[in-house]
Amino acid sequence: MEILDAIQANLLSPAVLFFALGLIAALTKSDLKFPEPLYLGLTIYLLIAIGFKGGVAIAEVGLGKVWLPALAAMVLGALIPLWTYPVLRFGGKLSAVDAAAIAAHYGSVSAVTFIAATNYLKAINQPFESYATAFLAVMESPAILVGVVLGKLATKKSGEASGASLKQAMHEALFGRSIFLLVGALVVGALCGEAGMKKVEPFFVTPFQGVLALFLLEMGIVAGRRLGDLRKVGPFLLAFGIILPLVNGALGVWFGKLTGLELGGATLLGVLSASASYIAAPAAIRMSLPDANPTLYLTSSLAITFPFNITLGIPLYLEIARKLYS
Amino acid sequence: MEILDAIQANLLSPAVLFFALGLIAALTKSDLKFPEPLYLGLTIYLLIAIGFKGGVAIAEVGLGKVWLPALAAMVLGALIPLWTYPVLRFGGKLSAVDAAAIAAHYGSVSAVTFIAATNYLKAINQPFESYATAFLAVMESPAILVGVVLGKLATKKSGEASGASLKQAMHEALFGRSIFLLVGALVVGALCGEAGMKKVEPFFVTPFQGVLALFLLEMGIVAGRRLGDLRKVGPFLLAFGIILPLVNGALGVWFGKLTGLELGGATLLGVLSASASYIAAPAAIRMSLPDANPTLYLTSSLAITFPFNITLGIPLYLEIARKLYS
Amino acid sequence: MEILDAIQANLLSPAVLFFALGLIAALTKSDLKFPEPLYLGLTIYLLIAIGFKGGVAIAEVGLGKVWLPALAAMVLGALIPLWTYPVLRFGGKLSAVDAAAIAAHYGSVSAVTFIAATNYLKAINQPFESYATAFLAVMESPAILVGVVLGKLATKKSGEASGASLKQAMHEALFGRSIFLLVGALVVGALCGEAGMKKVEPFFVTPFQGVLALFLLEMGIVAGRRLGDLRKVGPFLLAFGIILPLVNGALGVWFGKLTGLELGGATLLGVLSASASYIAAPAAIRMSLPDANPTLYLTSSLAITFPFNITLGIPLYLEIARKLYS
Amino acid sequence: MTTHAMKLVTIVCEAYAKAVVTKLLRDIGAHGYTLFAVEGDGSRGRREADIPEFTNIQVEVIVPPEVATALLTRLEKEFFPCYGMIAFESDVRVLRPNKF
Amino acid sequence: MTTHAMKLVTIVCEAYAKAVVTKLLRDIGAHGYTLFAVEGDGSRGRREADIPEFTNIQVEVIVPPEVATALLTRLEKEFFPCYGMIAFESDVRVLRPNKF
Amino acid sequence: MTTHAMKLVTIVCEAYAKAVVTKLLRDIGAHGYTLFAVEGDGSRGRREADIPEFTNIQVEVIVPPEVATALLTRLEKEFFPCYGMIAFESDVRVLRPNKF
Ligand SMILES: Nc1ncnc2c1ncn2[C@@H]1O[C@H](COP(=O)(O)O)[C@@H](O)[C@H]1O
Ligand SMILES: Nc1ncnc2c1ncn2[C@@H]1O[C@H](COP(=O)(O)O)[C@@H](O)[C@H]1O
Ligand SMILES: Nc1ncnc2c1ncn2[C@@H]1O[C@H](COP(=O)(O)O)[C@@H](O)[C@H]1O
Ligand code: NA
Ligand code: NA
Ligand code: NA
Repeated sequence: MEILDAIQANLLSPAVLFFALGLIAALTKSDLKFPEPLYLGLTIYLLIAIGFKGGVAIAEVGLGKVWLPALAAMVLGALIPLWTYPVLRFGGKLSAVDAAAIAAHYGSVSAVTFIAATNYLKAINQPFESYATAFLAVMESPAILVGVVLGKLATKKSGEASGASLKQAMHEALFGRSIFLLVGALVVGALCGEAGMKKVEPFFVTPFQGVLALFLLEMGIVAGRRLGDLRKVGPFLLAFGIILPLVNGALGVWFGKLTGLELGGATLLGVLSASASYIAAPAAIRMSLPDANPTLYLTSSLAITFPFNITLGIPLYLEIARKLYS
Repeated sequence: MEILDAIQANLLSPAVLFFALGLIAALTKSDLKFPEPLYLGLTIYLLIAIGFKGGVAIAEVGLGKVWLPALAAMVLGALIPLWTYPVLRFGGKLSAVDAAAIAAHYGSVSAVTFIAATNYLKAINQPFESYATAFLAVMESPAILVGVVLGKLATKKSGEASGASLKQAMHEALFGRSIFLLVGALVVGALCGEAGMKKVEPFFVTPFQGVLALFLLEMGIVAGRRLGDLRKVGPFLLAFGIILPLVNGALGVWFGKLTGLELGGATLLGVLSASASYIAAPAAIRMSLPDANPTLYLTSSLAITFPFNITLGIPLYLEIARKLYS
Repeated sequence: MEILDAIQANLLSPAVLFFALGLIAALTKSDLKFPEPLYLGLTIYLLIAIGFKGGVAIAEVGLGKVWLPALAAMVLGALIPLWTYPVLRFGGKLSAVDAAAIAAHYGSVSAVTFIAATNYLKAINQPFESYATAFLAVMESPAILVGVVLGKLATKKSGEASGASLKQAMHEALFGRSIFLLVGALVVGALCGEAGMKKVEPFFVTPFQGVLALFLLEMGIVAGRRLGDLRKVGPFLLAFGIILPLVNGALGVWFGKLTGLELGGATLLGVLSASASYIAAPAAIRMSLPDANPTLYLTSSLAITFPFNITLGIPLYLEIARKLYS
Repeated sequence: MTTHAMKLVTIVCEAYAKAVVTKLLRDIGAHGYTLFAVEGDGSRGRREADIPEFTNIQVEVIVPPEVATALLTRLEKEFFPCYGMIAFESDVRVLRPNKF
Repeated sequence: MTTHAMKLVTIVCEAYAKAVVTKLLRDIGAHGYTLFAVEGDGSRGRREADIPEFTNIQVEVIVPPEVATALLTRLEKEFFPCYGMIAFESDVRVLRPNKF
Repeated sequence: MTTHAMKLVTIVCEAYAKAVVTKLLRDIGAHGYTLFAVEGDGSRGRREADIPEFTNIQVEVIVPPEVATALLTRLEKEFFPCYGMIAFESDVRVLRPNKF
């Protein structure tokens, strides 16, 4: 009962409804789309806002409380591809390079999903550790590197056609726009502390939820354009894109509890584990494993897992956490 | 006396002054212009904000109170071209296709004029029905369709050169960016209600007036660039662009009263009737009636009627409403 | 002691830290950059916000209090190139046209430095005359014109290759985007007064500090890209880019005191004198003195003086003012 | 590597014509096109790039010579009278002729 | 449909040169031009497209052959020494020769 | 004024390929390039220009004929199989041959 109420509350939030509106825009072939600089501007804003807030939180509690769960997050991110790969390779009969590519996406994370989850927790007055943004920051890259290594081992081609080297992928994964902004804002926030927060709060905190709603409209459009590819990816990936997040989400919650997080923080670690990257991972994978089929990894992460998490997943991971913590 | 004070108050509001600044920028050939994505971003923001607020208002009062005046708005929009056309055709000696095109513009509406009017009412503490946004949403398309039919009947050409079919024009009018955003945000707002509003208020409501002022600066630039074409359209269209809005404005107020609106809502219906479209209508007309001369319809709606309404029209329509309601 | 604390407080403010983050982004060759329309949008916002606020302040105190220090600012701007030129020409052994170009930049002003200074004063609760924005507005152009005249006299070439005429440079300096926005918003603010301010405050004032922090991130990137050119400009310009601002800053503070400004306003006049233009001046100089080497004037104003002022300069000029006023 | 002769047809037109022009390209058998917003000046005055509806777009399409001729013929007859636009063709060499 | 030979002159230059280049086009008799912002790399280093003043623009202009020659001559003499820019001409075929 | 024959190679490709393509240009000896974001339609479906990572870019590079041939050869062999892209060359005339 309760869980249905929670899901309904989430579905009727402005953020999720605007996401749905974006899906509809794409499906009805409305000419609505955000111009690239607006999309980029919103991304920059959201990443800095969430990073800065996380940094301020770290300054408050001290690194001592953060390092263990952050390490757990990194390890979890690096491990997820290791069981995801065989599931795809042998369960889904995908080629080695496609399995490695998809595994990288599901080990990595979606910042927007994380942000939507913090929003949801706030809306239902569920407290959470603000410094959880640190987990987001450290969890983006490891899986990408593991996935690239898996894919390179599997293909062993040489020459330009085999794509950029592992080193280049590492640079992309570590210095790409999103991770740079997130980590940078985190450090800035940690250096500023509360005094700095007070100055920028009316811009980075107060209007945040509204900006997120606006942004999810565009994400709905982008995800909606990929819905047509659902036929191409087949029923296996469709099921995979929903079941794997549930498994990983539960695992993430459990890791969170093990490493001493509260209910809210564990939920967020669950959300991160469950989420799949659709910006950083594709960019690195496209460069490093150009033979992998983008339709497969983009459709599953962007058109299946992302909408699932935004709508149903987030309340479910919280419910799992509640069960585990009760 | 009172009306002069009201006009002065409007002229000295930031929104109108920034509009004037934009006109000056265009006239002095300053290189100031907003980049396209900024213009688009502001449009998206304004339409969503006004739509969302309207939707929340509908959720509060219920559809029962909205449907009758909304129907009246639609009917009014569809009818306006029917008397505007002969005025232009026989009074102004315009060609049939030009008369039809201009008629479509004046039956349709300008969202920015509407938004400026709500802003004005708020500034002078004149209460109004927030759900009036619904009238804006339903009033954009009917006149465009009527105008296209009038124009098609008048020209009866065939082949690609005759422009897109009525069906395409209908699609453009019903699924174009602005109407999609407006109706979409209205529905989202109606589904969210007050609970949703509380979340996004600091972004969509609090800074709204400032954003509008910024946007009107760009609209001043755009309108100002067209001022040079005033010579081309001649004195008839110049008079038409001011007198017709006054007539339609009064009619709109009266329709509002008939259908049970309060003073504020009736004023807004007057503003809508008086306003002329310069985004949605040109896009549809350019496609469907490519033989119509854009200089005529763009100059009259954008360089005559729009500035007139923003500066003098809005306080005048309120004054008319006051007379009618006293 | 105190001055070190002040500098530290400034260095740990979000604005300066985000600037440093931008420098790091450029140095680590991260692919982070703001899309042009976002940069433009932020510029427009900041200039309008600061101009509008200044205008409202003028409306309050009346022009009577403003004209004398504003005149002093203009005169100071026009004079600075006259002693900067020989320093560069004979001290630095630069060519005449390069010396004239750089002199123009240092006589003109950097709006962002000014804005950062107002922010700093606000953060440490140091009151200042809000109408100081007027000094910013009048101080941008005079030095550019003087510099162009110096350069033209020095080169005396003819034909297109000698660049645009003084008249064109004047037009550029007087009607360029930034000055138009600043003066325009100042006038709008003066006409609106407090009543207008109340309407747009939540957009133009409340989130201002956060927007500035965001903007300085991009400015850090832009300045950082020029750091590589430091080698090219040599040790003389490096020293010049730090010492000249200190001299001009002290002079500006003193002029401020002479013309009756309070401590805060005199500090701001010092900041303006110390700052070097990197947008308006390069645009005008590139057109009028195309033979001048952009690497020299852009690197010194953007990669030396701007970062110096943002980090150390502003607290120093305040300290100078404190000494002078005690 | 062998290259094959094709025609590049470039169209610069008011943004309002986007839908009809891209439809024409599909109808006439082009397999793809490339498109971006541009500023312009011409007989119908300056067109600034600040309002998407009032701007210009540049459309580039690579087609076999006979398709280029058909495209230009239809543009001249059906589009030039109504829309602010220019169109021109030039010779290019591509690698995979059957892609175009 | 008959097409006519014209020259397309393409100029890629720093944005600072926009005003002087478009003025030159008018002076030399071009009836229009098309223009857009671009990123670039060249002998003067990378030019990112994030600050309008520090970016590159690409200007395209269709002119009769003799105007193209005059244009390139003036560009070479008066502009190349001062501005970061490249310019090149290519052959195109247009439909309405007197438009250009 | 004397102009010299060069090749303009134009590449339209998915934005993901930006880093590898510009690296290729440097490796093959191009002295510069020009680049901008474009929308496109082709065999791999529409590519809207709203997310930088999902968009297309158009890269233009002027090189001597032999470099153009080398470039197209490598593009065909190493890039066409992996990336959504088209590439074509055309003849242009430049002023300063040793610049390219
Ligand atoms: N000679 C030309 N060279 C390059 N572009 C042109 C030329 N003439 C016109 N254009 C472009 O075509 C658009 C429409 O031209 P028009 O219909 O003459 O206004 C203009 O806005 C320019 O972008
Ligand atoms: N070989 C080339 N091919 C294409 N564009 C170039 C080339 N060389 C230079 N450019 C463009 O011209 C601009 C100015 O060149 P430069 O003066 O060499 O820095 C560069 O930023 C590029 O956009
Ligand atoms: N015939 C064509 N003419 C112009 N551009 C094309 C053409 N075909 C493809 N393109 C461009 O090349 C990109 C990649 O093509 P594709 O791999 O076929 O999807 C498309 O998104 C278009 O921008
Ligand atoms: Na994950
Ligand atoms: Na109307
Ligand atoms: Na100065």
